[in-house]
Amino acid sequence: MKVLYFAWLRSRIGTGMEDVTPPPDVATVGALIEWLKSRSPAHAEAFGQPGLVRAAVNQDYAAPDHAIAASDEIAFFPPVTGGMG
Amino acid sequence: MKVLYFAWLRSRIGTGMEDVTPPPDVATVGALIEWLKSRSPAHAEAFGQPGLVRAAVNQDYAAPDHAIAASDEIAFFPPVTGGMG
Amino acid sequence: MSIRVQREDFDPGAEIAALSAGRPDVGAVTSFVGFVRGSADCPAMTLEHYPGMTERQLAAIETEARQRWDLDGVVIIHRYGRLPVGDRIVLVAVASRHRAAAFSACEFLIDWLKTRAPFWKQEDGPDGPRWVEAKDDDNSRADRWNKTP
Amino acid sequence: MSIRVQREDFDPGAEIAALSAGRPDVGAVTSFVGFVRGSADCPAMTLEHYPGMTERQLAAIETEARQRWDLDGVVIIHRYGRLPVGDRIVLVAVASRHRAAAFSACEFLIDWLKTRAPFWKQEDGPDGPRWVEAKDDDNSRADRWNKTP
Repeated sequence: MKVLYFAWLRSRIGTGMEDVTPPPDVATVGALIEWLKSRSPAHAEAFGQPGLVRAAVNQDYAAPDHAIAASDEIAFFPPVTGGMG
Repeated sequence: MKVLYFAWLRSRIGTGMEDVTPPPDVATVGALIEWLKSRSPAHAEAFGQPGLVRAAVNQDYAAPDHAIAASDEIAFFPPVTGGMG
Repeated sequence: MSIRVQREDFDPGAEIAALSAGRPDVGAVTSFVGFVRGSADCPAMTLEHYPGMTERQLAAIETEARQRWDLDGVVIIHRYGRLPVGDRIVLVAVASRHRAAAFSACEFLIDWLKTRAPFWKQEDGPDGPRWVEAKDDDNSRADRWNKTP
Repeated sequence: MSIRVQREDFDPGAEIAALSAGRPDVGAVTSFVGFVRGSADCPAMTLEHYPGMTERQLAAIETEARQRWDLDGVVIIHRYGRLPVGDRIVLVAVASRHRAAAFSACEFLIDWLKTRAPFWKQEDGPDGPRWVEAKDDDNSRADRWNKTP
């Protein structure tokens, strides 16, 4: 499973991408977050405030109860701050 | 008194500008219209439908009861149709 | 000069660039460009205007926009004369710190310009040129700005 | 192609011209250009984005705009990378027969783009670069479009 991090999530975790193989019972975005938090203190800190993290599954926004599969591209990032004016 | 005509008022009256000297009791835009109508059948026809004619005194929009003086520039024209889109 | 009434064409990109050049406080430039729209029997139109009053009314409209919104720059260019289908007619461009003011002011200016600026349009047609009548829709769009929110 | 995500600068005038070129039905082109705004201690910013998702979200937003309004053309260009103060960041330009649709669609697109397109802004500051947080105002502007009128 390909997991991407952007903006300060990337800075805190220390990488923009990792390939992970969570156990089969990790079947939703929310469960994946909980599992990722157990991987390192940096992960735990990055995901420490759930309200500040957004998720996308296969490049579409996804809620915590969104189902995930081994072939998915899953991304975590802060609320967007693009554009100007 | 300088009187200007634009768009189809100009076409119908046959000139874009005329210098006129109405009698002193012609003291408002509305009275000037009535007096101009008496000058020729073309004037009478051009001012035949008062709802279709707008007026400006010294380049600002003016209502029929607006006062006029000999030194004024008074213009008559249809509702504007500029721009696009 | 921010208000121009001219026969010549204009360059929207240059006008937009000029509004923000050397202005680090400008975050947004909105613009409107109006074009001569074609139909089967109208290859061109002619715009007549009232020289002097046009500039005066545009200046008054611009002043009102600057009073209503916090703007960093305004450009209004309106052409007159004979204009073939596809030609640019009018540009309104507004610079501001924030996009909300820039959008509102731009729309306000073009709505007022269409109902207050003394231009009259004559379309070429199969029976020769004919004067175009004012559209109620334009007046109701301009009237929006008079309502208290 | 009407959606571009790129490091390079763009030419608003050329994009506006392309939207109406050879299109006699286009009466109005509205556009929005966003610039990097300066402050005393921030000479530049860096925009990070999510390649792939950005294009996908912009395409979805464009499709929605075309469903809501009768549009003749849409261009969305968004830059990423390091951008000094005064640089153009984003262009949204919309062509339509009539100005009302062109204005509404342009404003809709920029509002959604600011809340849905996956871009993140890092500002240079006296203590090094820092990530900028999302503004509630942007979300409330985008929410306008969800309300039934």
